[in-house]
Amino acid sequence: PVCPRGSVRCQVSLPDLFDRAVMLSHYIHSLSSDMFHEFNKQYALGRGFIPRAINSCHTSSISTPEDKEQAQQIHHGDLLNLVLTMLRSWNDPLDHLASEVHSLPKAPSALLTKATEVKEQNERLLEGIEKIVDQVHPGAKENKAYSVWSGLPSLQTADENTRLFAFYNLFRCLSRDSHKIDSYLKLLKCRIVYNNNC
Amino acid sequence: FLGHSPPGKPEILKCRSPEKETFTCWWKPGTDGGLPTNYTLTYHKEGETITYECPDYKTGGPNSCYFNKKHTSIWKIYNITINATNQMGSSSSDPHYVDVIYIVEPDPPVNLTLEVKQPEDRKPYLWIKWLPPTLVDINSGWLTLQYEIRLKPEKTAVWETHFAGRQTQFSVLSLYSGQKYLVQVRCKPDHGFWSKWSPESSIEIPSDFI
Amino acid sequence: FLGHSPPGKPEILKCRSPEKETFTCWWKPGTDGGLPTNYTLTYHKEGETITYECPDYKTGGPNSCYFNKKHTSIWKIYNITINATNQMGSSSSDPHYVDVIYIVEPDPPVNLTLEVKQPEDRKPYLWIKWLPPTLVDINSGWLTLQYEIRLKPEKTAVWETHFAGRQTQFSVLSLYSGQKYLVQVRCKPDHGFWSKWSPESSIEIPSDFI
Repeated sequence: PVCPRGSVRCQVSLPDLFDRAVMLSHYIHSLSSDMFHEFNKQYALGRGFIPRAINSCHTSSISTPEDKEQAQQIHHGDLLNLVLTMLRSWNDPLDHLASEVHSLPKAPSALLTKATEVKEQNERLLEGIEKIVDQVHPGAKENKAYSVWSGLPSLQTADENTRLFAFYNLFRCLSRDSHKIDSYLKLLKCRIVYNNNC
Repeated sequence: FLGHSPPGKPEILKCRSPEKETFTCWWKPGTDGGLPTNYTLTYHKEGETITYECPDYKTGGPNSCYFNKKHTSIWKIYNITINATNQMGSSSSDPHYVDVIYIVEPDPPVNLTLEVKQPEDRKPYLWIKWLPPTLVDINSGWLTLQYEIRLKPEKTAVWETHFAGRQTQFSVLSLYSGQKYLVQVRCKPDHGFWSKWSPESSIEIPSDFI
Repeated sequence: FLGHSPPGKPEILKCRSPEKETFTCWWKPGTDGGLPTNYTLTYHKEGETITYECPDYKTGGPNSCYFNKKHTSIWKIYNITINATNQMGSSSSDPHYVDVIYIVEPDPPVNLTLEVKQPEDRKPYLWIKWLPPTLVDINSGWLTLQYEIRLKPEKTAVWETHFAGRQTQFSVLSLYSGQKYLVQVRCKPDHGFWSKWSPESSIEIPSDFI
């Protein structure tokens, strides 16, 4: 039973919270990666966007571990807060992406549904990580930090090449950041819940 | 108010989620004490003191409450109570605790396909294939499903059931030749409830199927 | 230098990471212009202006460059070029952009073990077990693997495939008795490409396996 009679603290356990968070972060990256490749195939081939897009995510200013060893050296509280900061930094752009995607010429319906799905699931994952931080660090000072996104004007510009590049870069950064979040959460789950013995 | 009394104690029958994103609870009213009785569903979410009321009494049909995406959290346990009130008084159900992840009852599998296979080098067999219900994204691990199939000759009453584990295909080796068979499949998440059986598919087993 | 010319344009064939911690790139030389031709791999890393040279031309075999952990950054685009030089001149490949997260292709699983189980209370089944490839770090969670198995009676052509999710074991329920079965397994990282199939294992299914 979910809450055996007389159980004092009736709450979702930390292992269950992490299982759900990891399944959600995995799902969000799968969706984001699909969107990036679908957009790339339909709108970006041959436009030479890759070199222009290098190092231009709105979250580039957030210092993140670049490999396994670096990620493992970070205290889990700081890594959780890093995930929170990244998730919050995507709330605003995902809001706009879900509405602006409609403006793409012959936007495939799969892209539209996935953009809305990612927006909703990102909000859901954010709620879950806040809950995890509550359990792992009860009473910790709430971290409200996030990276501001100011890409809306270029998503709406009349110049097609600028606009397509803005979409390309957003999808590419979303795919990358969602992969980071997924990787960090899977590390944290194995570290905190399974004592590095997943 | 001769012969009238406060309402009897209502009881929550079950809560189900088709896909971990929404859920519905149903209840059974108690005795109404001979008076018009009004029912409300109220709930707390884990770690919160606020008491909420059911957001939608309609969508799930009579004596039900439907929680849409906005009102559904997979991160918190819901403590749900049904309250019955009439002019003589009121009564409440026992609290019912819900963790959305553990009340998933998926839709049945789809695209059930049957094929009699008669390879030269082996005995013939009935090959059964299906797909997970459309709402469910299997590859991401968001929901892992197990399956069960059942089949029977059309005119008989007893179904023969096979547990297929995580397979989405199954071969049945021993069948009566010359008979028309009915086949159904259902699924269940690791933590959750069996779906309903899929619609029946049928196939004629050739008379040389030995 | 009659009949001699600068080298033709080399081409990067493939880059692959077996465990999201290191990676290797292979290239195909162009024409050598009839002269001894030397090949170097140079690269830039996202957010840096420095041009690096391949740290290890040996480990990955001929025409390859191996980037060990120290030289591998995840979530950074590598802009890679192959340069061919001989006495008559030089030529370079088109730039090849690599992000390690998109080139993960593990080695096949190992220790594939088969066992026929015939419990009293249940139908017999073939129990298949394996281990993740040695290089991959599953324990820390850096990589999560999913598996797929396939099996078939030795003499038949068509494989029967089953997705096993994250388990490292699988039970197959309906099999032909008295046949020798071949089994293989492969794996895929949570985000990446399927490995090759493992070497085949085989097992005789007893004649009383019904």
